[in-house]
This record gives sequence, C-alpha cells and structure tokens, in this order.
Amino acid sequence: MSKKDLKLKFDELSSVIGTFKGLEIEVGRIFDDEWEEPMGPTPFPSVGTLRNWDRKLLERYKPFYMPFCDLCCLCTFGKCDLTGDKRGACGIDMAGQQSRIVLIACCIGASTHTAHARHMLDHLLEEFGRNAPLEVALNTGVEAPNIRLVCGIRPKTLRDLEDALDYVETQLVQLMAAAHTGQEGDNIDFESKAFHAGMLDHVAMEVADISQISTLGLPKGDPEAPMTELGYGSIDVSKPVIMCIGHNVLPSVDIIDYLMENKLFGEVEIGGLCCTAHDMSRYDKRSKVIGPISWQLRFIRAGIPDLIVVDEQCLRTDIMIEARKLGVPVIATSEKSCLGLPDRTHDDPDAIVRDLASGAVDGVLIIDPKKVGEVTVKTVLEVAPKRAGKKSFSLDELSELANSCRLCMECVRACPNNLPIVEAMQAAKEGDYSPFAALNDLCVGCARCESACPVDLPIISMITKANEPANLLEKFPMRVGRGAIQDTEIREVGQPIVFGEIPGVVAMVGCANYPAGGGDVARITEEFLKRRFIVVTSGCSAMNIAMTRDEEGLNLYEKYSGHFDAGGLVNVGSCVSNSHITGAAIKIANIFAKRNLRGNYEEIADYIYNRVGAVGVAWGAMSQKAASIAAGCWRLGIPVVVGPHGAKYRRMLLGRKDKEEDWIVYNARDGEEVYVGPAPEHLFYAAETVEEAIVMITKLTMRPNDTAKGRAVKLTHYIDLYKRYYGTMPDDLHLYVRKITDVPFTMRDEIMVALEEKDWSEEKIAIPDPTLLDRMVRRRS
Amino acid sequence: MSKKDLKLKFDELSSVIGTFKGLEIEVGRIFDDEWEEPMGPTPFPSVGTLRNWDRKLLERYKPFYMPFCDLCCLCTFGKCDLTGDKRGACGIDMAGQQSRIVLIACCIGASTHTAHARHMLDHLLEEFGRNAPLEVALNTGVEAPNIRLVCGIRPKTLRDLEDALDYVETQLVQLMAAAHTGQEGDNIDFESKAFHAGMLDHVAMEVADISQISTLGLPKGDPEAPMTELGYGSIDVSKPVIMCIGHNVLPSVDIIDYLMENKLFGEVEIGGLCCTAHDMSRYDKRSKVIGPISWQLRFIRAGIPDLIVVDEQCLRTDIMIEARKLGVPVIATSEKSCLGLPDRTHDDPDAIVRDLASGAVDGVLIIDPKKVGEVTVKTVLEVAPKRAGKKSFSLDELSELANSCRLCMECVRACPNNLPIVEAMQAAKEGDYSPFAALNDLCVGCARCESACPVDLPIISMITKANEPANLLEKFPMRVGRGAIQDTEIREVGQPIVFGEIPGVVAMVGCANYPAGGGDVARITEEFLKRRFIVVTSGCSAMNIAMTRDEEGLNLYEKYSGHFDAGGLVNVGSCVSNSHITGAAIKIANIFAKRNLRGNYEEIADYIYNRVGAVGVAWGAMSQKAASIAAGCWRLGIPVVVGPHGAKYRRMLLGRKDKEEDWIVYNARDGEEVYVGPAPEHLFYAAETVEEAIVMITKLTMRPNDTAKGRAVKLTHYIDLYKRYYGTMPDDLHLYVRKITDVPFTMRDEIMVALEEKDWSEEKIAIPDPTLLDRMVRRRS
Amino acid sequence: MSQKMTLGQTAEIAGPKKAFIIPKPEVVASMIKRAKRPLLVVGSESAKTMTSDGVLVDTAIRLIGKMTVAATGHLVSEFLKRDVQGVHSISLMNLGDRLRDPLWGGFDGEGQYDLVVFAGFPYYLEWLVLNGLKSFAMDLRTISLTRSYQPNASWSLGSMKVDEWKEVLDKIASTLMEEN
Amino acid sequence: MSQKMTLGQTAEIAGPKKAFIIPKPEVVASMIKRAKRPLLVVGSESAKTMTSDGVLVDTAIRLIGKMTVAATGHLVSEFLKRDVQGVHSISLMNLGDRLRDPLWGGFDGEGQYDLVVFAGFPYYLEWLVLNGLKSFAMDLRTISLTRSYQPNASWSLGSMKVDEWKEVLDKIASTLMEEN
Ligand code: SF4
Ligand code: SF4
Ligand code: SF4
Ligand code: SF4
Ligand code: SF4
Ligand code: SF4
Ligand code: SF4
Ligand code: SF4
Repeated sequence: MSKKDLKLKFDELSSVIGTFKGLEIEVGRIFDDEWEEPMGPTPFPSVGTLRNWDRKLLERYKPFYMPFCDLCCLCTFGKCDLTGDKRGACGIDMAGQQSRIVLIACCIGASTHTAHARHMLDHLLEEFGRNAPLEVALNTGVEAPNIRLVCGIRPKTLRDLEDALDYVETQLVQLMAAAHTGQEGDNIDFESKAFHAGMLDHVAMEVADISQISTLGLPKGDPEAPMTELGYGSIDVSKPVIMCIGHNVLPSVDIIDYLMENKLFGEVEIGGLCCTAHDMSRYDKRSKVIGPISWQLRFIRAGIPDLIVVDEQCLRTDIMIEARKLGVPVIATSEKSCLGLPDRTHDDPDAIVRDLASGAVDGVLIIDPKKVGEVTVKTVLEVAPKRAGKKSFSLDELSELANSCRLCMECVRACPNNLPIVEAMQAAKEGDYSPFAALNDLCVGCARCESACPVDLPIISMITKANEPANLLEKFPMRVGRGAIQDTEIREVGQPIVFGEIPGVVAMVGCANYPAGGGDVARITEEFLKRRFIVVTSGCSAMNIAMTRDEEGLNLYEKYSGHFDAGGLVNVGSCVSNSHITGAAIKIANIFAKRNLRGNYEEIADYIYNRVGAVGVAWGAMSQKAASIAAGCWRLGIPVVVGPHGAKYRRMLLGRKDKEEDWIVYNARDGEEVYVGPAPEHLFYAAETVEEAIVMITKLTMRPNDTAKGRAVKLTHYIDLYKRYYGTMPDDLHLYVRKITDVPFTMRDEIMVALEEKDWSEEKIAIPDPTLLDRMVRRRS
Repeated sequence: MSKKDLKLKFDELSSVIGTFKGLEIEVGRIFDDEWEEPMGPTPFPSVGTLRNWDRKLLERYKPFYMPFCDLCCLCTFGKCDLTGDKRGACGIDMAGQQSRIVLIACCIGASTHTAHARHMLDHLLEEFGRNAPLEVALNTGVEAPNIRLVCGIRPKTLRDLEDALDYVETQLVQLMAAAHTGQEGDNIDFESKAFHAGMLDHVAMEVADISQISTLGLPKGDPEAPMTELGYGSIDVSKPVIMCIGHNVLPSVDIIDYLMENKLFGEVEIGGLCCTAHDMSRYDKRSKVIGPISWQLRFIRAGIPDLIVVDEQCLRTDIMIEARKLGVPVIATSEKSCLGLPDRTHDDPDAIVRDLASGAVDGVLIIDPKKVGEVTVKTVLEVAPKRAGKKSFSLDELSELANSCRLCMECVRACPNNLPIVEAMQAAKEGDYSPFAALNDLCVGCARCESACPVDLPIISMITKANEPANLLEKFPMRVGRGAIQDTEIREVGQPIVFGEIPGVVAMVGCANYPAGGGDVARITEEFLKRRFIVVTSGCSAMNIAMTRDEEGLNLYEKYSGHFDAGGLVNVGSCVSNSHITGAAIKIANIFAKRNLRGNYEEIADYIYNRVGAVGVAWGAMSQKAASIAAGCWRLGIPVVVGPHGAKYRRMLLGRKDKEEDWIVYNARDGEEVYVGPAPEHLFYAAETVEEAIVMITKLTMRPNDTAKGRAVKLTHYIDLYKRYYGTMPDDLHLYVRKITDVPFTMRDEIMVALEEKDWSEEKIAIPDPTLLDRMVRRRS
Repeated sequence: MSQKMTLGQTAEIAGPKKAFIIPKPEVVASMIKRAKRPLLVVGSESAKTMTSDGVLVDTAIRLIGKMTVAATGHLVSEFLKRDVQGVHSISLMNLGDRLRDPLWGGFDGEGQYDLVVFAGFPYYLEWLVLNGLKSFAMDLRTISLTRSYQPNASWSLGSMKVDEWKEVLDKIASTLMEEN
Repeated sequence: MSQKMTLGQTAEIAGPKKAFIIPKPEVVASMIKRAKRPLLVVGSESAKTMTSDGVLVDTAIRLIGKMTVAATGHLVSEFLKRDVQGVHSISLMNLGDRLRDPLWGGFDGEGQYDLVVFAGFPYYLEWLVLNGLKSFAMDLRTISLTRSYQPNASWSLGSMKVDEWKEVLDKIASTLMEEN
C-alpha cells in the first residue's frame, strides 16, 4: 500500500508528542548518528539554493542560443513567433523559450533515470529487504558520493536510498512546474533550473546503479571485470535467440535466472541492445552485447532474434511493426512502454506462451519480471524452431530492389547525415554493392530514409544485406561495466590529476547519433589513451569503442587496462553508471583533498571546476537523458564536448577567452581577485569535426590550479595535437602559459616565438589557490 | 533537512526487526485503524493500473488528432517530419507524437499544482504543525474525496496529506519519463498516461486547497461566502496600490497580515490578479480582485499599481520589462519564477526597502513570505507618494500615436483573434476612439500585436486608454470562493442529479483565452442558471462571469444563490479548487449512492460516467494546467467542452453516435450487453461557436441511467436550445429517446414526427443499470 | 533585412507537406466538377463574410446541387432563415472525425467524399482541422477557399485582398454553374 | 497530392522570418562589395566540396583580399597545406558567439563585421548557427552559399544542382575579382 511499509507496533508509546495507545507507526527513517562529518550548508538543495553558484558559471559561460524552432506551441495562445525581439503571448522571448525547452528536456532526462531508479529500488526492496546493505565497490568507504554531496546523507541500506529518491522526485516536479506557460521570465534562471535537474539526475543514477550493484552481484568496481562478447558474430544463430532491448535489467535478470535454474543457458542465446545489454553482461558475462541503439533495426531486420523483450528507454517505438513483419513475438515489460499490447501480467504463463507461440497475439505486456523470465524462455523455445530458416532477401534481390529506386533523393533529404544512398542505389542496380556496404558504418539506423521513400524501399535492410558477410563476423571483446571507482584508486591518482601530471580524465559517454559513424569514438578514445589520459566510458559509446581493431586485430579493451589510472580504459557500465564518473571527480575532492562532502555542493563543485581536469565527451549525444547528464556535469564544473548534432540541444555555454574580465577568481589564500586565464574555456561545446573535438578536449583539461609541471604536460598535448590537425601553432598560448616554467621544455623555442608575438609577459596570469566562492577565502590580505 | 522531521527518541526499542539502542526514529505515518471502509482494488494506482479503464473510454472516444506542428524537435535526431505515414528517427508516428506532447503538457500542468501543493504544505506544516486537523467544509465528513478515491487513505491532519503528495510526485516522474525519446510506441497508451496525470492533478489540487482552507481560515464550503469587489473600479487609486499576481497565496497572506498587524489595511489597497486574487479574497474579502490573466498588462499599463508582487504560475514573463517602464518595483517570491532578480531572502528588510524605494534595484527575489509581507508594505508606502501623478499618455496623444501607424497589418496577423486593430488605428487618426474602445472586451491582452509592430506602437495601452472612462468605473461584486461542496448539499441534490431532474452540473472553469471576449462565459453561465442547472465555477472564468450586468445593473452573482443546488452559481475558488468539482461528482457516488470510495477508482468513475450529468466547460482554456485538469475529468467520465482555441490541445476525444456498436454497456442486473445510445456523445470537444457549445453542453448531460422524467427534462432543454440556435429540430433525437415516456410532453408532436422520420422504435435503446465494468455485473442471466 | 511572411497569420507555418497554391479559380471549379463526391463545408464566419452574392452563405446557396453542402457550428440557421433546405448541419469536430474514416457513408450513406472544400472558418481552427486531415485522411483531397493561404490543405488560395477574393469566389461559383 | 518540399533536408522548415533567395550571383558580389566589413566563413566540408577552382578551399583562396576569410573546424590546415596564409582559424561555436556581440572587434580589432557569408558546412549545423544569429544578432546580415536553401540566413541560394551551383559560385568569385 504505502511504499514504506515497515511498521512498529506499540502497546503504549510515550514521546514528546504525547502518549499513544495501541498504535502502529511506520518508520520513516532511522537516523545515522555515527557520521562524524559535519553537515554542509546545502543539504537537499531546493530549486533556488544553488542559484548563485549557477549564475557564477553562467556569467562566464553565456548561453549562445541556436533556436531549433522559431515558434512556441506549448499552449493554446500559440503558436507564437519568437524570432528577433518578438515575444509570445505569455511574454516570453526567444532566449527564454529555448532555455525553457532545455529545462523540459533535462527534466524528462532526469525523470527517466529517476523513474528507473524508483522501479529498481521498489523491486529490490521487495526482493532483498529494507536492510540489504549497500556494497558498491571494493576498497571503498564513500559508497555514494553524489548522494552524500547533494543530500547530506550517508546511505547504508537500500532503504536509505528512498530518502534520496523522494527528494529528487519532489524537486523534479518543482522544475517541471517552472516550465508552465507564463511564469519564469529569465533565461538564465531557466538554465539554472536545468542545472538543478542535471544534479538531481546524477543522484538518481547513483541510486539506480548502487542498488543493483549491491544486490544483483554486478562487479563491484573491479578493474579486472570480465570480458564479454559484442557484435552480431557473438550470437550463435543456430540456437533460439532472445533479444532484450532497453535500459532496465530486471526482466533480463529473471530471464537469465530462469535459464540457469532450468539449465538452459547453453541452449538459448540471450543478447542485449543498449544499456540493458551492459547490465546483463554485468550480471552474467555470458549474455551477449549486440550493440548500441543504432543497431536495433539492423539486427531485427537481419532476422536473428526469435523473440524480443523490451523494457524501457531507448527502444524504437515502431518495434511492434518491425517485429510483426518478421513474425517475431514481443514481450513488453514496463508500464512506461506498453506499446498498446494487452496486459497479461495476471494470466497463466502457459496460456501466454501458447498465444505467443501460436501467433494468436503478436505481443503481450507483462509487468512482473519473474513471469517475464518464464514466459520468455518457454516462448522462444517454441517459436525458434518454427522460424528457422526465415531469412531476409538475398543479395540478388538487392539489385532488383535497387532497380525500383526512382532516384528521387527523398531518402537523402531525410537522412540526418545526408548519406549517399542514391549513389549506392545506382551502383547496386549494376550489381556493385560496395557503396551500400560502405554505408553500414555511417548509418545511425534511424529509418527516416525508408519513411521518406515513395516506393518504400527497405534501405536499412539493403545496407545490412550488402554488408552481411562482414556483419556476421563482427565480434569484439568488451570489458563489462565495472561500476564505481574504488577509493584506493582515487587515492593513487588524486594528486597526479589535481597537479596535472595525469593530463586529464576524459569521459566518453552518450548515445550513437554520430555524424560519421562510431569509429570516431574509438579514434578519440585511442588518442587519449595513447597519451595516458584516464578514459572512462559508458553506454553506447563504450560499445562503439569496442568495435574498432588495429592492424593486429586488437581493440582498445584488449590493449588498455581497466584501471582508473593513466592510460586506463574504464567501462563503468550503463547510462546510470555515469554517476560513477561524476562520483570519481567528487571523490577526488573528498578523498585526496579531504574536503567535506556532506551537503557541501558549492565547495566541491568549485574544487572540481578549478582543479580536476575532467572533460565529458558525448560525440553522439541524442537524448534528453544525455542533456540532463551533461547538465549535472556543468553544475559540478565539468565541461562537456558534443558532436555537431549536439548543437540541436539549442544552446552552447561558451566562454570568451578574449575577455580578461571573465576569468577572475579569488585567491583563497588572501582574497585577492586575480586573472587566471580562460581555463576551462567552455562549459558546453559542439565541435564541427573530430579533430577540432580532440584538440578542444585537450585544452579543456587545463585548470587554474595546474602545477607548472602539470600545465606543461597539458600544453604539450595541446600543442602537439593542434599542430597535427591545424598545421600550425595555436594562437592562444599566451592565455595558458602563466610562467616560463609552464612551457614544455621540448617545445620551448617555438612557444617563445608564439608568446612574443602576443606580447606575453610573466605577470599577467596568476597561479592562486583558485576559487569562485567568496566564502572560501581563508584570510583577507 | 528532511521534510518529515518528527523524531522519536528511545533509550531502547525492541520490535520485530530487532533491538535498537540510543535510537532516534522518524515517524513516517501513523496509521488510521478506524476507517471501517474496506480497501478497494486500486489504492495508489501506478501508471498502468487503470489502463484498462482508460482504454474502454478511449475505445469509445477515439482521439482525432489535429497536429499543431508537423515536426518533432525533441531530440538531436530531429527535426523529424511526421506528416502522413512518416515516422521519426525514433520510430514514432504522428499520432504517437501528438499524444506524447499531450502527455508532456498534462505532466507540466499536474506538476504545477503538485509543486504548488508541496510548497503550500511544507509551509503550513511548519507554521501549523503536523497535527493541524483538516477542516475542509461545514457539515462534511468526506473531507478529501479525490484522495480517498485515488490513494485509499483518509487524511485527518496536514501530515497525512504528505502521503498523497509523495505518491503524486513519484507517479508524475514516471509519466515524464515515459515521454523520453524512443520508448512508448502507442498513442492510446500515451493518452492513458495523460489521463493518469490528470487524475494525479486532482489529488494535488485537493491537497493544496484543503490544506489552505483548513489552516488559513478560508470559507469552509459556505454557500453564503462573502462578496468581494472586482474590477479596476474597485481600487481606490488615491492610496498606495499593491498588486499581487499569480497562484500561490502565501506571500499575499503575509502582506495582508502585516497590514492588519500594523493597522494599515485602510491606508493601502491590495488587489490581486488571477488565482492569487481568488485566494486573497477568500482570506480577506477586503482585498480586491482586479481580474483574470488577460488583464495583467492593461492594469499595469494603466499605471495603477505602485508595487507588484508576483508568486507563481500564469504571470506574464515580461513583467520586469513592463514594470521597469513604469518605475514600479517588483518583488518575486517563488523559486519557480525568479525573473533573474537578485536573491535578497537573507538580507535585512529595511535594506531591501531602501534599495527598492530608491530605485537602486528594480526588483528583488524574496523566498520568505513573512519578509515579503514586511518589505512589500514598507516599500509601497515609500514608493507610492513618489509615483503619484505618474500617468500614461492622454487621449490626444492617442491619435498622435495612431498617426505613426503604417497600416502594415502585422499586428492583425499576429493577433490570435484577428482583431480589427488597423481599422481602430484608422479611426483614431481621425479622432474616433470608439473602435479602439470596442476592442477592450475582445482583446486577450497578449501583446503579440505590439511585438509584431514595426513601429512599436503600444496597442494595448491604446485600447486601454480609449476605454479608460468605462474601465475606471468597472466594479463588480463576486462571491468569494467557497471551497468544497458540503456533504449535506450532496445529500440533497444527489438523487435529482442522478435521476436527471436537475438537468446537469455545468462547471465553468479555466483561463481567459476567449475567441471573442469574456462576455461569452457569462452568457453560457446565465443560460444554464436560468434553466436551473447547477453551475460551478473557478479561476478566471469565475471572474469573467462577474463582469456582465443585465439591464438592471445586476450581475449573475447578485441574481443567483451560491448554493450547490438547481439554479445555484457556486464559485469554488482558485484553480486548485477545481478539485472540489470532481470531488462533488465523487461524493454523489459515495454519499448519495453509497458506493465505497476507498481505492475504488474504476467503480466510481463508471458510476459518474453513466449517471452524473456533469460537464466541464473551459471556454478560454489556455494552459497546461487546463489540459491536465480536463484529463482528470475525462478519466472520471466527465466530458469537457472547450472553445475553438482549445483545438490547439492537439486532439479531441470524439464519440461516433452513428456507430451503434460503440455504445454498448453491461446491464449490471443481468450481465446483458445492451445499446444505450450515444450518451455522453463526446469526452473532449471543441465548439466553433458559443451557440454550438451551449447546445452540446446540454446534450452531454444525458447519461444512460437517466430516468424517463430526467431524460425528458434534458431533452426539453436540448431541443429548445437547438431550435433556438439552429432554427430546426435536432436530427439525432432517435438516439436519445429510449421510450415514449422519455418524450417531453410539451414537445410531443414535433418530436414524434422527428422520430418517425428516423424509423425510431421503442425497443432499440435500453435503460439498464449501466456499467462498463464486467465485474460490476451482480448476477449473470 | 529578411523576408517577412506575407501569407496570413504567423501561426500558419506548415510542415514539409504544404498546399499547392490554386493558380486560378477555374482550376478549383474543374477539380470539383471532376470529383466523384465533392463536399462544400461552410463555417461559422460565413454569415458575416461578405461576398459578391451577399455573404458566404449566399454563395454557398448558389452551389447547392453542384455539390453537397454542409454547415458547421450553428450556421445551418442562416440557411433556414433564407428558407433554404438541403444543407447538412454537422459540427466541425464531428465532420473532421468522420472525414478520416474511410468507411463513413457521408450524409447520404453513399460513401466517403473524395474532395472537400472549406470556407468561412476562423483561420486557426481551419488550419488545425486541415492538419488533422493531412496526416490522418491521406487519401482525401482538401481545398481551402480562405482568403489567407492555408498550408495544410491540398490546395489553397494564396493570400489576397478582399475584392480580389470576392472575384475569385464568384468566378469559381460561376464556372461551376456553367453546364459542363 | 500535396506539394513536397524540394529545398534540401526536411529539417529546414523555418519560422516566420525566412531568407530571401538570391536572384543571381551578381547580387551577392555587389552586397559583398558594398559591405563595410564583409567576412567569408568556410566550414569543414570545404575540403571535399568540389568547385570550379578545385575544392571550396581553393575558391575561398581566390577571395582573400576581397574580404576577410575565416576557416572553422581544423580547416585552416587545408589553407596552410597550400601555403596560403592570412586565413583566420576560429571554431564555428566561437565565431557564432562573437558575431552576436556588437562589441567584438573582429580578427583585426577594427570592429564587428556587417556581412557574413557562409559556405562549406554540414547543412543542419549551418542552419542552427544561422538561426542563432537571426534572433540574437539582428543587425548582422548573413548570406548562405550552401547548395540547399538555408532559410535562417538573410539571403540564401535556392537549392540547385551541383553544376549549376559551381557556376554560380564561380560567377560570384569572378564578379568580386573584377575591379569596381
Ligand atoms: S519547435 Fe519543433 S515541433 Fe515546434 S514548431 Fe518548431 S519544428 Fe515544430
Ligand atoms: S515547439 Fe515543437 S511541438 Fe511546438 S510547434 Fe515547435 S516544433 Fe512543434
Ligand atoms: S507558452 Fe507562451 S510563447 Fe508558447 S505558445 Fe503559449 S503564449 Fe505562446
Ligand atoms: S537509416 Fe541510415 S541511411 Fe537511413 S536516414 Fe537514417 S542514417 Fe540515413
Ligand atoms: S527515396 Fe526511395 S526511390 Fe527515392 S531515391 Fe531514395 S531510395 Fe530511391
Ligand atoms: S524524439 Fe523521435 S521524432 Fe522527435 S526528434 Fe527525436 S527522433 Fe525525431
Ligand atoms: S493584445 Fe489584444 S489586440 Fe493585441 S494581439 Fe493580443 S488579443 Fe490581439
Ligand atoms: S503593426 Fe503597427 S504599424 Fe503595422 S498596422 Fe499594426 S499598429 Fe500599424
């Protein structure tokens, strides 16, 4: 009934509030008296609590709006034209409207993880009890850095996580409310609210991931987490194939358990797409990872799955149509994604199996994961033999199909990346399928081309078919998501990161909406691994990283260790594991620098911003979740770089390195306000090319607190990469070389020439104990 | 820290879960063992719990989508063209996308009230304590029908309301999550989720209103609630004028309290706009109601307010710009609407007053209502004398202004109602201001015309000025919001309503986005009052109803009683008071028909749908709140009629009276499935004209359970109105006359002719004990 | 610097599918003539929209017989006031709902219409209903005779001045009245 | 039945303010000539976009001296490979951000540009940046030389075939090269 159902019964209870007889009370929260850390100033911050901090950041990094639409249609006063200096009927202007949409997107994103966390937690509480301990990572005391920091509580059991979620839900509703027509009037306030949503998102993700890690036996921060297999080739198509798509592993866990209990694991293949795949492989490395979101259609079209189980988030909404075409039954398992299917949660499993296997229904909704497990396995065993041999068309038919192409270009116009589909059609007409095959790596699998095609050509199937031989061999190792970073690892790398000797922590995260294929993600990753940055990764990006091999046939997971250390490639796991990435930054401030975490958001964010050279990279960022995850990074002072499609997030947060007055900090030692140079230059940045991105990421790792040695290391990488890609020296070195000791020795001469051209002198840029917070000044001079 | 801060200390506690020493626990909930009503099947329903019920309704009332945009731009895969049979990059189609936007709108709407309720409740808990009793209405035991029905709990104190809000917040986050890119794939499932949001909204509204009624001394369901004054003319401009805009009365309460405590009430005028005005007048009838949302700009432009206090919701987002122009300081009081102002919550009040009065700052943000009270009053007393004499331009200047008009028509194109602004300009050039004055009643005050004008003519000011003499005299009585309907009233009218002898309950609610002025609302209202329907009203509509007088100078509040009875005009109050309207319908099922409420949603909705002739009318519905309020009505089986702008809500829920198979119900007496005719014909309906609306509202009051006498009464009104406006007999009488006894005696002949034309016969339409729920069948024949 | 919209309200921005502009009145007339089941729908503003026949209601009256005529809102009363029978009364919402149903029998039970001509509506309301039909009644052809461009119709008049519009309308009606 | 968009990607639907279509190449040339501080910005696709000069980079090189030339992404390397100096390197985001600042001094510190010509970008990215400038740099005139219509510029080419576009581009460059 109530979600908090632990009751105590008393015959008589006397307390400060009076005497009660025959009373039942429910325990809301058992307080933890043992945490010696004093409470910081902002536990459970409300919408406005951190507004001043946000405004400091947004003053430096002013939003540059690129409206994705000129109109607003959110209420019946509209549509309103907001171009130029026009205002809507509610009084809003273009900047306000764009930031309002950003807020809505971030709320949807954060809600998605929060709802996921709530569902996960409710289920695990039921299964494992309120007092199931949180065991998140080996050698780790700081189990939940985001929760400690934001909420000011230290969760010890599953139950304690409810406090964090209650808070997040309350705040998200406040934020959604602020998006109502006619209310907030200031775009910077909307941006601040979007930051708030982002911060909440990291708390929610943390709840989701640490609860599943603690109870389901996922790796506990193990750098040597096992390898799993990824790709079409990893699936043994001679067995019945279950394909699980989505982001919530619970139904898949019960499928795996059912397979185990019934000793069927060897008989049935189970593979996942998107984050469910990550979490399945964390649960059992024998489950296969098929690929990122962009592979959904291709994999289905290839005719491989015999049954599809969908949970939530990042599903194609047309999955029923695709599955129907191929006679593949679908089991939906989440109230959030019912797909119009009949709710069979309360039916007899065998009756459901019968209906699915006979084709009497093409899909069912089953909310109970246990029942999903049983029905899925039983159904696939019945369905697979019947489907055997069902194939898509042959290569010969491909040219026939191509022959019906009218060369009308509608497909190319609809393609988000303008891929040369028509050229491929023309070649295919003449039997040359290589141009089609070449599209395989570039296509994001969105099917807009097919939708636009007047003769309904199955363009994705054609691409897949043309590349079939290569596809079927595709099989790559990937280290399964390890979860959090251990406290001991933080202790080791804290100093080199803060002093700049490890040049930076680069987080390769986010979706698969790449401008030119997933290979770019592997390319960026390798560049930084070779340079001994720490690279952390998650989600679709972690998969795409696996999918490139070097000449020796090795991929990056094989070549680099899974340790959170220089040159380590750390797959944390699914989207919700992103909380461990911000968590690591927070832990550096806490464990290495001994800053208090508890309800102490501003100080920690100020620390990270000025000292920890972490940069997020979401090259194919697509979703509202990516928007809110990024917003959570910004509030913590972590810049984020996205690919060109990321400009559709409607605004970038850009610093002006040419404005000296924008880069003043307090010196915490004496309160003096000093110029520290434009580091980091931007907070949110869309790069036009991979090369531009690599150089910008490198530059964004610079922080005011870098030691001379650290700055020199960072400048070395920056200059080296800039020269390689731009063919010349950067023109802003005078903003980053503070003292002569910052100059990398090997590049001394050319740097000095560049500096002289800019009238550089040593006095301009300070190396203080930097802070944006007046109150962090220890002593006034 | 935690919002639930009642702690109990124990030296030692032994319980089922173990023995604790030195423990502090927080009481989550004290269970109510006394409620003898058994728990129904669906307490705290989750997203999918009532899906089957929704699908029954949506099967009858299929959404007819009218896309407000052909594209989707919600993620970086977009924009996607969704016209025709195209799908977006996530696989969504046009119906899915439109319903997804509807879901987002309803979530924003419900979040707005939920956030409001949370803010209100947190504040009142702090002020009045957890155990403050809920005293909602005189002669009333069912204090919270929506909460009882949905949550299955019976709240007794403020604290109990938190359980309801916790639940609503959790669910809203689930719903927002479902709007994420690539997930739900079925438009009917999106619609069902929108219904869920609507249901949650009514719970949240109820929390907000019953908590303020119980603690702040608002009228407790008093039919004789006092009259207040409404209109420009109600303000004594010789005094300093405070204008409060928004929807959350807390800051205004503290302003009034401060005025009282300092014996200043007579010295200062305080007036409100929008729902804050309602709630201020409920708190103290001496505070004035200026008008609905559409009057914001006009009233400010008239130069009347000396200080503006804004809280939340339905503010113009350009309020700072308008206030700045006139040198009127602004105090923002909500984290949801910070307007970019400096946060002075923690500053010395006198320092703030000094800065505002001197003009050093043009506005401040103060989150603490007490401090708002003090600062507001002190500031207005300082500011008003300085502003004295500040006027807008004179009538002469009006023609000068008009002279600079280029007659370019941009304003008319931008005007949502295509008002003849250019004609007014032309006349004004020649000194005839009457066409301008005539716009006063038609203009919704949106300022889109001004925004579009290339020479920046202050068109709204010109309209206001031309009508100034009339405006300044405008002063109307309005009965202040009485809150809930008393149980005793329900007991009296339950039977006549269910049997159809009171022809219907018409709820005139919602915003002021009228197609042709607010007079239409008064006109509709009077039509139904004259016919002895019960008319309930709230929000902006309740104000517009006040603003029309008959030849004797009386308005409807003067002519009709405030009783919930035939011919009564019941102003329930502000937007959150809308929960009392659904509450009344629920109470009819409970108190009159003795159906259990507790967690028994489907049965009660089924009851209301088949028996209670209630219709919601939101002639000027504008906002996301209106969308979710309406959705809450639909799920309860209450149809809603909107004005033509309401079509921008993107879809109507339309029945097909020509399809007999759509109107089959179970007869609860014997389980037989019988045809009952298309009653009510539609669930959501946009009327093109007022006349069409009046007739449709009348028709929608018909329900399958009407007695012959009741149906005859309803048909009388329907036919009478139809003939008056359409000039002929309705052509669908054969669908509504079940037996000859249904035929109104006075119209017998012409009806029989009409029926004969349609081959009507008595056997076709049944009069069962109607239900859509299989399980309500008592005995199978 | 940039081009302003010159075509009606700013709300009219349409999506990728946009109405053809009717090149000349005769084209409308011949589309109607060629249609198997053409329907003219006149809206609530028809009683106050001036045409060369008086108001739009009067123009619609001329066309009865050439096509099925329906009136929305309570507009049928205007026809009845003029003692004109044979005009079907249906609300705009009900009409939109039925036009998207391929199985609807029409007013005479003979089947769905293949061409629907709209006139006399508030701009935004027509815009919305036409957009519902554009996506959900893809086989239906729609013509808007509104004085401002209606992008969501299959065919629309361009925006024009009052007098010009009156002429165009008259020409359409006259052409229709001619023997084939 | 209805008209299809024929102008580039479906994403291009613009709002109420829409680019004028450049009637002929000479118009662009003369706008540039008349501008006080014209800027040409070439984007990352300029290295693989064929023109009559080779690729777009080569065409841009012809124009150095006639206007300030900037290259975004890492495109400057293409100029340096050809031993061409004098091209400014700036990222597209930084450029957009500075163009909306009336106080920006430009590459030479002499003040904001009054006319910016864009070429060589991914369609959607140019669309977005131009839309940022449309609303937030209202005094700036922008010209898009992309082969598909760019509605958010002040002036844009209409969509055209590759060969036609090459000619138009060449004509613009040639006209600019002529003595005034
Ligand atoms: S924001 Fe997107 S959905 Fe809205 S009008 Fe623009 S393109 Fe259409
Ligand atoms: S904001 Fe989005 S949904 Fe609204 S009109 Fe624009 S594109 Fe359409
Ligand atoms: S929210 Fe504002 S800008 Fe948007 S449609 Fe409504 S009135 Fe217009
Ligand atoms: S599926 Fe691939 S080829 Fe088709 S539009 Fe999408 S990205 Fe382009
Ligand atoms: S849209 Fe279809 S027919 Fe047209 S070019 Fe593309 S594949 Fe060929
Ligand atoms: S949510 Fe779907 S339809 Fe909308 S922009 Fe993204 S991919 Fe396209
Ligand atoms: S303010 Fe009045 S006249 Fe101006 S556009 Fe709005 S409704 Fe029309
Ligand atoms: S937009 Fe301004 S100038 Fe143009 S007609 Fe209207 S009032 Fe006159």
